[in-house]
Amino acid sequence: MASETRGPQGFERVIEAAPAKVAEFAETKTPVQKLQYALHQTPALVPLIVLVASIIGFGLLLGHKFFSAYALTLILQQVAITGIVGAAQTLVVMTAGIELSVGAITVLSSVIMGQFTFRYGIPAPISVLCGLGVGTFIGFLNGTMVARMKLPPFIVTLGMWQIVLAANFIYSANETIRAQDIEEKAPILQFFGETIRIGGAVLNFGAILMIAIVAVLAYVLRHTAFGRHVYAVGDDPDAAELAGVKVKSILISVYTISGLICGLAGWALIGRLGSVSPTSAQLENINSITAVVIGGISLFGGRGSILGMMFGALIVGVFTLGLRMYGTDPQWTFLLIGSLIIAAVAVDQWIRKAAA
Amino acid sequence: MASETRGPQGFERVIEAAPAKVAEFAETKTPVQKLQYALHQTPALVPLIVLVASIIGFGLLLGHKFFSAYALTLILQQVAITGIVGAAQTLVVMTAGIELSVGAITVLSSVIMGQFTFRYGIPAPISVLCGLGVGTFIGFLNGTMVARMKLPPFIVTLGMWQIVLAANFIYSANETIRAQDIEEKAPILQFFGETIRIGGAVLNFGAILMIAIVAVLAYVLRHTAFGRHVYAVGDDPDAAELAGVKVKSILISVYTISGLICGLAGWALIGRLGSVSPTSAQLENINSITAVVIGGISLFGGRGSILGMMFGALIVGVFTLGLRMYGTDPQWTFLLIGSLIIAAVAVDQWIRKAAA
Amino acid sequence: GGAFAETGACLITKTDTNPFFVKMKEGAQAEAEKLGITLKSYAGKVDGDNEAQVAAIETCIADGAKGILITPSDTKAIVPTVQKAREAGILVIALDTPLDPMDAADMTFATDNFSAGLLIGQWAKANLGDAAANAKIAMLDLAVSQPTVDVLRDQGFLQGFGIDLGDANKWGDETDARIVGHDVTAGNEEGGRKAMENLLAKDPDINVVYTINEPAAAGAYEALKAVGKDQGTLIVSVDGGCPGVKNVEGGVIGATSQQYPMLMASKGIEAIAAFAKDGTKPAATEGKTFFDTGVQLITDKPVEGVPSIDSKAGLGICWG
Amino acid sequence: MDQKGGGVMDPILTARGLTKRYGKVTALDHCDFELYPGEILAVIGDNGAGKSTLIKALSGAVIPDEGEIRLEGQPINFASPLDARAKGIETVYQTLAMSPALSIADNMFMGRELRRPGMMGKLFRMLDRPQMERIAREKLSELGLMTIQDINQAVESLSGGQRQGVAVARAAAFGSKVIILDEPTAALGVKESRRVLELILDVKARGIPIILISHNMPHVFEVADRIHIHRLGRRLCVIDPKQYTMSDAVAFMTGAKLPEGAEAA
Amino acid sequence: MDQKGGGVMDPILTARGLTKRYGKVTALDHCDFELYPGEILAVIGDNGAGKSTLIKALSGAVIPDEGEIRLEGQPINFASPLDARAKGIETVYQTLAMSPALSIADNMFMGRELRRPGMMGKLFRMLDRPQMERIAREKLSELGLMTIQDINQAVESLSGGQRQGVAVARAAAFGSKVIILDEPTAALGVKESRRVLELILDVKARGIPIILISHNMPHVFEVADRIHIHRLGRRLCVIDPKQYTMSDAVAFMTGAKLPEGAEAA
Ligand SMILES: Nc1ncnc2c1ncn2[C@@H]1O[C@H](COP(=O)(O)OP(=O)(O)OP(=O)(O)O)[C@@H](O)[C@H]1O
Ligand SMILES: Nc1ncnc2c1ncn2[C@@H]1O[C@H](COP(=O)(O)OP(=O)(O)OP(=O)(O)O)[C@@H](O)[C@H]1O
Ligand SMILES: O[C@@H]1[C@@H](O)[C@H](O)OC[C@H]1O
Ligand SMILES: [Mg+2]
Ligand SMILES: [Mg+2]
Repeated sequence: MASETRGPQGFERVIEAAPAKVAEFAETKTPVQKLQYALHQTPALVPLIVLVASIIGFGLLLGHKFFSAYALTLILQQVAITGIVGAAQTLVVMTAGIELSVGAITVLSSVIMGQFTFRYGIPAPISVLCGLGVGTFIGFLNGTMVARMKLPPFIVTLGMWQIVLAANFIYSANETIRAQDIEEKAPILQFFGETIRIGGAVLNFGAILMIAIVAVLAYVLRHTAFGRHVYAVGDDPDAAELAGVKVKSILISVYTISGLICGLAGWALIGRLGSVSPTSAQLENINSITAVVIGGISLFGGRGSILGMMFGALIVGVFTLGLRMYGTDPQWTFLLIGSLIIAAVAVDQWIRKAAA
Repeated sequence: MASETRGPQGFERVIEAAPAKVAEFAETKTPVQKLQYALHQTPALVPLIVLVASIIGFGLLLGHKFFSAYALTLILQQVAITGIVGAAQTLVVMTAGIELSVGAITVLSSVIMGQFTFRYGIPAPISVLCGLGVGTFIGFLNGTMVARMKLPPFIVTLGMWQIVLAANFIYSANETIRAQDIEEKAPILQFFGETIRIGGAVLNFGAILMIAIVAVLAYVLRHTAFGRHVYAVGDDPDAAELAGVKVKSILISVYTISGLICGLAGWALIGRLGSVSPTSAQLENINSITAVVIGGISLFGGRGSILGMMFGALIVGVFTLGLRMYGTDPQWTFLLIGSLIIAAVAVDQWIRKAAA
Repeated sequence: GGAFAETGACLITKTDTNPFFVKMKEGAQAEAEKLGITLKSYAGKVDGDNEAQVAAIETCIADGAKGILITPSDTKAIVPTVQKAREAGILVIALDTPLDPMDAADMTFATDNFSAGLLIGQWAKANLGDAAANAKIAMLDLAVSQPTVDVLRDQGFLQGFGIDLGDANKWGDETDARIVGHDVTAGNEEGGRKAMENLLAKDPDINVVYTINEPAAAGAYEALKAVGKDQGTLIVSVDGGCPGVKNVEGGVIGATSQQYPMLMASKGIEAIAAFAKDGTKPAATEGKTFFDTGVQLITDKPVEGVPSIDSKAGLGICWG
Repeated sequence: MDQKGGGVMDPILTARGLTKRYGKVTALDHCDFELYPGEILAVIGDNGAGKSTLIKALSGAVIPDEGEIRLEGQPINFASPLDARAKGIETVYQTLAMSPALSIADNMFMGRELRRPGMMGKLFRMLDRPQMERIAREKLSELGLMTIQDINQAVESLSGGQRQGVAVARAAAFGSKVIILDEPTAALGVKESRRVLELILDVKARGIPIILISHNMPHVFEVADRIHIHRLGRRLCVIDPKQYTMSDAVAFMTGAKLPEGAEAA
Repeated sequence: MDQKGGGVMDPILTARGLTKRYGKVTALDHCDFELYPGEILAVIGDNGAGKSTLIKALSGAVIPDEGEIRLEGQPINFASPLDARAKGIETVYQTLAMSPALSIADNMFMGRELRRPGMMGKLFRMLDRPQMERIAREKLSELGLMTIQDINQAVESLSGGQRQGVAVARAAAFGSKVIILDEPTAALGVKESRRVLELILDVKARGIPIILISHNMPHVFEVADRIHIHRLGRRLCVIDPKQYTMSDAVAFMTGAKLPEGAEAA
């Protein structure tokens, strides 16, 4: 059996002579191509461009009023809660999940901070910790159901949304705690409402908190193993599992951290409102998802950057304030924001395509 | 070069003698396994079981009041709109999309039917056609953006939701058209409010419309090429494209048909309310998604059956009516419905896993 | 349930997240317990959620209730369903918001939301005196869907302030230059703050703020405070809830129109009890087509020609 | 080197100057191509040489940036694989292109489902499932894949090799003008591979030309009439397997040796 | 047939009576298995015979319904592939198990990333990217995959063969006790396949035993010390490639011939 000799078959031997480099192609690098490459490598660049363009646009339309330090920092203040909740949302979306209960967790946490302090007389700092703890725990529950029971995130958090919101109303008896009472007895609850003024610019601690959370998560996602694992889980959980990622514990951590961030958002919410109001933050799930998507993060997971989310939130903020300053009727504003959402994503898609 | 003779290599020749059947395994079929197989083959069976169980449960709890022909047909009436909108939602979800504008399309269609008749004096049947046409057209717009511009369905329909809802408020000037006026001048608008009474049972045309739409779509999805293509697109659009499915035109058709169904839901809504109310149907997007998911349809597309959606809607209907009749406080009802959503999916998952 | 026929009643509110309705429910619950009536409560999920109210009425019919108390979300659209309930022999009473037509219900126990707005409008005008001619007004409304309370209060306020209403059935079509703009608040602190910020960015000289309710007013105040305009800006509101009255006391809100939801509710339950006993139906206030539970202006800065009580008195009776 | 495997006949499928770039990578670089009637043309080349991209361009799955494709002398512009299929070009992609959740029969007939005869089919567009299942079963048996236990089984529950078998059976059953196979035996066992080779020869006997991409030299040399050697995104040369050895072919495709003469394309 | 490829040594990895059912299908049917220190064990069998399921059970990716696995004599219960990896068992799955959107370097170091030295690494857990990229490049060059243009390229932009190369390089770089390769050359070109075979021999020379699943008989017979023939979900027999021909092996695995003697497992 001549054909059954062991060792390389005849035709396999000639490759020794082959050049080491095989399929390499000519590479040209025009400036346009460099830009395209940059857009590819830095997914947050596209929403940043849209953001800058819309600021310039409204600046031209509305003049110095809009282009003032005051108006621009006002936008930061207005998007702070959405931006913080959006950070929580981003983590979950990265894993190809979705978090519909973020708003509910946020408001329940703030209610707990307030009620614990005022109803039970617990020292405010401890109440804050309790509020953060409850947020974290709800996130943990979500994560457990998603990771261990393998229930779809949409449905887990849809159910949790209703549960937490109802619990919030039942527990708070829909009672608002007044800003004046808080100011007097537990000012620490309003900590994130403090502001720093630099000229006309008014930066509040809530906005700083948003920027800090985004910065930390951007670092974690990009530069730590945990971050890489989050991307891998979102990309293809089966592959990630086989490649040695602890998919379940990553998922649970992600939902848990996102619960904690929502708790922080609840705290910042008290700063923003002055008071503790159980009807707040109800639309933050939709707002945060909008920010995430305008920010270029794929709802299918594994792609995008958290900076994009922040720019996404700011884009909506710029448009809302810009349109209101322009004097657009609220109903029309609502309509235009709807169009903006679609347009922003269309532009994003278009730039990416042009860059592909 | 002995090893380079053409023709089968030596070792390849022996297979001629191999038996034709290769890797076949012993098959055992206990009754349990048969049930498991049935559950696998008929995804709607699981929600059906949950539905029957919950009817029996509330029947035992509430006695004849709940277990009456009247109450049971009342549930059908109450879920009719959600069921119809859910059918539209199902189609979209099958393609791995999501339709957040269904409720807005529904209410705008009904407003158009009413306003065209009463504001412009257009004959009611033509106004109905106009309403259906507008619904269909909005669906078509959604589909075009999803299929041609490749924008994510979540964001397209999120934007469209706001646009259509705002347009609805602006156009209707928030005016309700009264039932008495409609009854007098354009009774056809209330067509789906007609009822058939058989003993205590009250079946209205709206419920019959829901059943008819679900039946037709169940047939189409299961027994026509279009239906198979919808599944294929949801399963893996790239593979479907390569396998020769016109992915874009399937997507556009799906969103367009779902727009048409929402238009029908708008018509049925007038029947249900008697009047045309621009603030109705706002929660139908969440309701329909809830029905779809409790019905066992995967939000990742390509899996599930539309019958499941109908059972899902009925499950929510049974719980809502049952809890209300039991006298549960509204917030507790929301809380319990939230838990139900999670529980239903957990049971579904558990049965599927046991059956795997 | 008991062995003999017990009296069942339903309370259907627009939502059960608004403190106003929470109080209304408390009032109804307390009265029902007193009179031995079984009360079941229902609510829409959002203001304007008509279908939930339709489903609630259907449930009450199926449940064999004797009477229904309802604050209609859509005053016209709910009418045919109310009709069905009345045909089934159920007493239907509208609370807080009349049906359209008003006689679609057996009786209405309500405040007049338009006059609630009117009072604060008149007060604001009188308080400003001559400056009213150059006032800069921010209108913080409820929602883009413009439910009836939203329109009635807004237009009542403008009327009271002496501004031409245009179409009285909607807000936003007025042309008076004193109005800086309208924005929506969802009736809570969050919306109030953001709407206020938006309008301030448009015109920082705003000195009069109308708000749909007191939570929105509290939010607006925070926005004003943030830019150091909390002094010297008039905020007016509607509701008269205890936190709201405290805010009048604390100078956050200049004046608010107080309503009495608990009174509406307890009166409603009494009427159902009477109806169940011998079929008597409640009667309207003298000279009106409905039972007016009244509205009073609460302010610590009373003005000539507009009757008011002070915050102390208001706190004693907040929400009836 | 003998270019005209089909003698004096005109090529059925030709391409000139096909170019396709992906960002920084040029997957096809002014590539030429010819397929003659009735022949089996093998395409061989290193990993990443651009073979899959070439056949995707020919089958409408990728739209080339530059270049021209002709089918039977007519210039064509496929916008999608469906266009190519409508013209009788059937392709087994390297990724297989199956819908995992659908059954084997559904997948085989995807896009060309059979309808019931009579009213049910015409008016209600009802699928003829029994018929489709029968044919699917038949085609798989021909391939020796009878062992698939249930024709209604979802494709996702098949082993890698079984899936590949289904894809090949689908192409063989429907290709009328050209059949393109991108590594059809990569995941197949010894026996199953042989069956596919036999099937390829059967198809050829039916007069249908085949493009076969494969890394398996013995198989290529066994069935191919001509061998297109692909290197660095373009056709390096076309050789006649009867005149060249496997070693020559491998030497050309890896760059160990340069082909001489006019044939270098 | 010679069972003890490793002479008198004890097997490093053994399995007894492994069974795994998927619904109606029994993928593993009381399967036995042994791997000896330092050997290359090939596993061959028809498509769907259950080879991949077997190695998934050995590497923790699938939890068997029944049966026992021992590593160096100790019974083990892997709950996940991570457990197996922690014990030094490294696997290249047939599906490759890559995260498409992540870079080559990210994928190679998935689950065992390197951290910066000093504070940045300890406290801030910062990844040492330059180091990971350097090593990844090195490992790929060894495999002749230097042609990958950009080590930060996303894996999804690689050709099928390039991807497989990355997966093999990952396993070879990290396996310390056992390396399992499920059809590692299926999508590879002639040259790339040779490189993988050389790599396998290198690894063996380092004393690490290898399980190799392949449908390529010449390759199997070239490198294997023993051949485990899998049929109908279980081990049919184990043969010594020096004493049997490829034809024998193929005849056994396809059922054309029955192995005789005590070795039939
Ligand atoms: N969608 C894509 N995006 C980016 N690059 C791509 C894409 N498809 C292919 N490429 C690149 O184009 C080149 C050619 O790829 P192609 O798949 O055609 O190679 P091939 O010859 O089929 O290789 P193999 O034998 O491994 O299948 C490779 O360098 C690959 O990385
Ligand atoms: N996840 C699963 N669900 C259902 N059936 C499965 C699953 N995985 C494998 N099987 C079945 O188990 C049997 C063995 O599959 P396996 O992948 O182990 O075969 P294999 O020997 O590796 O085949 P190949 O050579 O084609 O890769 C096949 O019949 C397959 O259909
Ligand atoms: O009258 C009610 C009002 O007081 C509350 O604040 O909002 C809803 C209204 O119906
Ligand atoms: Mg290829
Ligand atoms: Mg396998």
